[in-house]
Amino acid sequence: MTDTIHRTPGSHVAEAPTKMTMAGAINAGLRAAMERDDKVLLMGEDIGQLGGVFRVTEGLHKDFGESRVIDTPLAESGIVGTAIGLGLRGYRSVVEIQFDGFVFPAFDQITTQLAKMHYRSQGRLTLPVVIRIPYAGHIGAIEHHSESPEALFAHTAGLRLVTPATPQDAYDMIQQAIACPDPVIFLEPKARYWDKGEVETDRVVRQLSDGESKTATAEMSQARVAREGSDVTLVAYGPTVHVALQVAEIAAAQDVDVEVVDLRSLSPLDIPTVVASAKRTGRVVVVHEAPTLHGIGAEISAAVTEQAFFHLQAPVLRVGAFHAPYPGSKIEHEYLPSIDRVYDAIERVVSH
Amino acid sequence: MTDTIHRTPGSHVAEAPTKMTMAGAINAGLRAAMERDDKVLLMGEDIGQLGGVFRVTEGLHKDFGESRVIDTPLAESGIVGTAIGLGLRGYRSVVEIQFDGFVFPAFDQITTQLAKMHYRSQGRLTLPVVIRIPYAGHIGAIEHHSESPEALFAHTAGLRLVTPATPQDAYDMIQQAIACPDPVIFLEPKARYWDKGEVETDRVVRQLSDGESKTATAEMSQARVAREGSDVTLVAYGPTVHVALQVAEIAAAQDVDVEVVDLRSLSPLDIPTVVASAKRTGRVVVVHEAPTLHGIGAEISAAVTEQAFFHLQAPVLRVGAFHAPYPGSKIEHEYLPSIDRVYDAIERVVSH
Amino acid sequence: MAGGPLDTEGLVTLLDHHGRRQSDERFDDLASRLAPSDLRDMYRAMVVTRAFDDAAMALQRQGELGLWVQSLGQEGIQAGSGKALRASDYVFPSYREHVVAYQRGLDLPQMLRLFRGLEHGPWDPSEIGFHLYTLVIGAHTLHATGYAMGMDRDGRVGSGTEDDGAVICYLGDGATSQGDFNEALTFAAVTNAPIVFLIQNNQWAISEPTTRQSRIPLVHRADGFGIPSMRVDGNDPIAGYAVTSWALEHARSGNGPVLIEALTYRMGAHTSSDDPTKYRERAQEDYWRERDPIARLESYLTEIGEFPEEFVAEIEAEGKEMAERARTLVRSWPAPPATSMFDHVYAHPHAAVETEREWFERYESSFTDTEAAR
Amino acid sequence: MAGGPLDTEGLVTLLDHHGRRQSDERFDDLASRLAPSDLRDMYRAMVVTRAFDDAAMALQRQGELGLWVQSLGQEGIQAGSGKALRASDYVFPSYREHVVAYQRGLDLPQMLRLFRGLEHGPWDPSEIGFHLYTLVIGAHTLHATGYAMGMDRDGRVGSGTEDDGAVICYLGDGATSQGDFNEALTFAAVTNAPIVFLIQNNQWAISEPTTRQSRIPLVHRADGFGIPSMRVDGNDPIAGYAVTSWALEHARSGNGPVLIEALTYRMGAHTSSDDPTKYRERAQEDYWRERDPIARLESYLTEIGEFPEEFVAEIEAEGKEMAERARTLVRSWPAPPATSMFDHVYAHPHAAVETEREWFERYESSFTDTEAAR
Ligand SMILES: Cc1ncc(C[n+]2csc(CCOP(=O)(O)OP(=O)(O)O)c2C)c(N)n1
Ligand SMILES: Cc1ncc(C[n+]2csc(CCOP(=O)(O)OP(=O)(O)O)c2C)c(N)n1
Ligand SMILES: [Mg+2]
Ligand SMILES: [Mg+2]
Repeated sequence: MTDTIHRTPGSHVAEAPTKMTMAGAINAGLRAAMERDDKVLLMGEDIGQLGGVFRVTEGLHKDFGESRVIDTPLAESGIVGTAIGLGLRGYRSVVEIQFDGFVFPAFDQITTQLAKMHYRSQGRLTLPVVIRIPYAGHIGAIEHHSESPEALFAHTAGLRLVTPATPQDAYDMIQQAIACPDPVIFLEPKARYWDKGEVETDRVVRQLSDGESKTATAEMSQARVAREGSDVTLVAYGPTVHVALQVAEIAAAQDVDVEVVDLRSLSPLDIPTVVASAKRTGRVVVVHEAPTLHGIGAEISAAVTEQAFFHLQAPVLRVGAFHAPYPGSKIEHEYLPSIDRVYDAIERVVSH
Repeated sequence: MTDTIHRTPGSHVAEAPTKMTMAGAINAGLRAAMERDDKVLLMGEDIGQLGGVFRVTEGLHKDFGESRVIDTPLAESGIVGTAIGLGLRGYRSVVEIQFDGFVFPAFDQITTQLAKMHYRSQGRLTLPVVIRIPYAGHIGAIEHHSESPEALFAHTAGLRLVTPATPQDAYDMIQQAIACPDPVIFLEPKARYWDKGEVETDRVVRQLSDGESKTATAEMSQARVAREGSDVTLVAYGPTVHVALQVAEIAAAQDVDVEVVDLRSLSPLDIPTVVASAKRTGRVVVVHEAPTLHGIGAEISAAVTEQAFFHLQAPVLRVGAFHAPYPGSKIEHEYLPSIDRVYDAIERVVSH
Repeated sequence: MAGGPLDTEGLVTLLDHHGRRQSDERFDDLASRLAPSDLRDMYRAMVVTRAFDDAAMALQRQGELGLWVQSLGQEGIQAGSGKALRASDYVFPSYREHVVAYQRGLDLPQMLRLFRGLEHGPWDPSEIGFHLYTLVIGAHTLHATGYAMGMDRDGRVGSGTEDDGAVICYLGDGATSQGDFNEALTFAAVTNAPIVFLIQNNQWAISEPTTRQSRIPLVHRADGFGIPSMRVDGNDPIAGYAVTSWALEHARSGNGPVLIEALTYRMGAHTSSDDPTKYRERAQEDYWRERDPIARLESYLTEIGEFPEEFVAEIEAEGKEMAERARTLVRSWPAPPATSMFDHVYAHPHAAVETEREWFERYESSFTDTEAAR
Repeated sequence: MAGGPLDTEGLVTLLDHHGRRQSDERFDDLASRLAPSDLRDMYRAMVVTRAFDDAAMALQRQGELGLWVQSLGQEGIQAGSGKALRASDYVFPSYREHVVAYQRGLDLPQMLRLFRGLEHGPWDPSEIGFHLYTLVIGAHTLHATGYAMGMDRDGRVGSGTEDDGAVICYLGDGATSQGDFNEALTFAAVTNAPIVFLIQNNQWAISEPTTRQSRIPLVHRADGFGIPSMRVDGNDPIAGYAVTSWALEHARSGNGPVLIEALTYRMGAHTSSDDPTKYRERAQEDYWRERDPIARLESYLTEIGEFPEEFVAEIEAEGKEMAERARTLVRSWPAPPATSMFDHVYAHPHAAVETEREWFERYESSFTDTEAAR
């Protein structure tokens, strides 16, 4: 029935930081989680022998077998729905949605079922399901392959929503998400899959082997100041952290000192960190790839304004995609927030 | 093949305003639209002989026959998906989703297909599909029957989103929505279905018989100042307009003069009307039944703050439901924005 | 309609509608497992549940419940299939399977907490092997399938012992149109999951007759997925027991999914909000009232001399007690505290919920303070 | 796997894989409607499209296209079914039906505008009766069904004239698992819509073999919905023509939906991004390369003496010209202006779009102004 491979938990843990791509870090994180807990299953389309269309699950099928790395039928509602059922039976499914644009057939299962089960059962049932979604643009793809649907999940109570911007966070957060008893939407900025960075693997493995999942959840829910600065707070997450850091460099050359906050978690939002920064700088710009209108930036703007009104020198400005469907990839760089557009907002907020 | 009943357009038009319930006004609007254009079809579950679970389509099956008032299979994705196909063939389907909580199985068809078809075809194809959804709470219903999903649709480019608060608007706007070449999500505040009001039927019938659908769309997209006031702008829509007007009366007794703006349209938002009011009053409160977090109020707050920053005496405050699934109906009045909670926000914004 | 979804072709019937025992070679053996006490168990479940059902309906009419959904008329297949279940099996109901809930050990009046709007899930599913009701039509069929995949994975099938189990998933005729149900059939088929899908075709999905969902009997849906199936007279508890036993045995033995269509009739309204006179004929209702599953089993029990007066008195008393307790309990339940709305949104703390809860508590206490200050 | 989804049971074959004509009473008459010129038309469509397909693949490799999706290996069923269509029919393709696109009159190189990322819909569907490609698997099956319901409503079936039409909807084996497709079958069945669903079972959904989607041949899916069906050798253009003609005729006459499963093989990768060596055996590819539909029809045409040199030269030239034009055109297309992203979001003006467009135009011109000022 089961062909679980038992290894000593942590057998893959390296002592010193190693260089990994973000895709590699997620892969390593999945592996560590599967070794730690044989209730962890991977489910999705083409995640088995192929290793997923982005190769994020590469090698896991070989090492853990087809009963733990499951190539499912081509039906997203079915994947999430059966993951819920497996969750009720004590399994922890990590679902891969092949591309952002294909999560919508599963929207009902996620919104009306997955998000609410813990609540409606008075806490008797928990659904530790993780839904991994490669998201956002800049890979030159055709339609439906570059969506940023985060706001649609952030509005729904019962879901957690996180998105790493570095290999280190990817490695840590995928494990923390899997250990979390709540359903987590795990958004992976696909254009950054191949970025390399140092990854220290010890700490989170120790945390989770020690069963500190509550601490892990709290940690996963915190924003990170990716660059300190005193003139403007630039709030970003996932794919735009990279852009924000570049803009900060350009601004520095113009003597504008930009603090970059990487939200990491979109549900919950770490508002205290953003507000603290806003109170220091008095100026806030939010940047995301999703359309500006009703995007995460609207909530950040509203919350920061409520809590730091008299500290603000200028209104919170937002830079995002426009209120239009994703255009042909030949013009996606104009549709998405470019370095120029973010810098323009920095200039506007400073000169306000 | 067709059992269309041909009547003189406008045969149902009364000269003087008549009293109608909101449900009755929508019914009359549907009837007028069906008489005007025999491409208009109604589709949904139980809308035929039963007249819909809220009886909004009562009598239409009898008068227009089962080929124009179609009881569909129990499958929301199928209903919207086939309405799209009928739209491509030149029909104008008005879909009824039985309750707000059951729109999610159709979410993929709405978000990835209906919203994008005009764009992806370079404007060659239009999809004049109207999706009617009885929404929001206060009817003491069980789970999934009291949702307020508007923010999920407002974020999606390609959709229009409107919601009447009075029988007059219900009558006018349902017809304007049907005449509009774009897909329209038509949200009906179900707790207000039985509220009566005067309805003047002549004007919009004339407008649409004259083929002024562009004017009609523009008109449908405008907010309405439901009550003038000078101290605070209270922004509401659909089910909360009623609450807002009551709060305004209470505030008046305390010498606080509240202007109530009924948005009517959520996509597009009539930001100029809200900003103009905000500039006059300097204080804004937004109230909706959907959870506050990432709700429509966040966008209103962000946009108003951007455009009227130096006019604001206080941050824009938001009053909505909490970040929790809809609770048991015995406590829904605590979950939803009550008169007390809205009044509390008015007090806070005034004393800021 | 010949060949249509309500055609009676292939229906397994072991008790005809006069309560006379019919023979069916394929199922006689299974049916014979039912001792008289088992038959009375089924009868008791039907009668007590109906008494409860009547009481709940009355409570709704008195404004004590927001809504009530009757099982009226469908007790036959529910009692039969419920009787076929073991403790090791797991049930995914839709929202009408009150008889099965009773058989699984749910204290039925507790269920009214849901319909009174106090909470969404008034029982512990794992305690009684009976999942919460699901109101989004079809959604639970996938949960049931996933759960069955998990049972398989846990080695809970094919051992030949009492520990073997299977999932039974109830759904309506209308639900068969949902994409989710069809995806469930695909997942169940390719994973060979130990699950029995039981369609209660009560001929109506609110106001829509089954002909709006299908043009052939729903039992055939299984053929397209390579899933074995059977069609049973849904007002015959004995046939319901036998066919479900066969199906569960198939699933528990590791042979994979089975689909059952039970042809029955919704004798009442869809729910307390519905008015069937708008869309169906009195004559049809009368026809089916004559085929009441309770009456049918009663005739049979009488005929075989297993319907003693004490038994009748006993279950009548139980029904009365249940109804009475329902009335008393419902009126005794206080509304939950408003702050309970913040409980169990997440299992681990979540800043948005914590912040709003704190705000709300301060806000609430400001009233108390104000009142106290007066 | 005997009885599994790739079993060859019931396949209609009229040309065996050596190109020899087989007889099948049910379809011989229909096949005989194909004059030699029709056979050559099908051959031309396959060969020219393959030349285009090769050129597009090369362009993708050179970085000129973001992605390319080959029809390689599936030309047989595409050419056969496409040949069976009338002008009055309407096609809902998935995203691989390039041969049918060619037959409907699309100038294939235009299609590359989509794959180069210039736009999403480079042709006018109503002009050629060929809807846009749909990338969300299964979604278009409902659009096709709705469109067919509309044709029926317009009185476009059952008149017995050339004006009668039907919809044909193509989908893959993987797509059969989606809820949407199964809902489409329900809607088509209960509305008796004039539609032919044609499953191209190319044995793979990216890396997943058909056994991950079904345990029996996909043709049986129709049985569960009361829809007539047929299974055809997908590498046999003549059988593809005959079976599709039968199905379309059925639908056009007002007899309702039909489902066809064509068993074929995806000879190439899933798309230019895919690497099939990760998940399938070379031997399987070789086996199917021997069954290439183009070679098959070529043998037959040669055998019946209908494969003259001029014809070969002519289509070779057409293929070359098409490929050449594709290369030239692709490189000649400028990126669309950035402001085009605001066009056609809505048919009527929408304030959010107008405001953002104006902002963007001001923002863009601020750069020009800055540059001009230098
Ligand atoms: C997704 C969804 N759509 C619509 C509804 C509204 N609704 C509730 S019950 C029902 C009819 C169900 O019919 P059937 O499946 O035959 O079950 P029955 O009620 O007859 O037992 C409908 C349309 C719903 N609950 N969920
Ligand atoms: C809803 C959805 N999920 C996933 C995908 C990603 N995807 C694209 S093609 C494909 C496989 C399709 O297989 P099949 O239906 O057999 O068609 P084929 O490509 O073989 O012609 C997948 C999974 C998608 N496009 N849409
Ligand atoms: Mg029913
Ligand atoms: Mg395929």
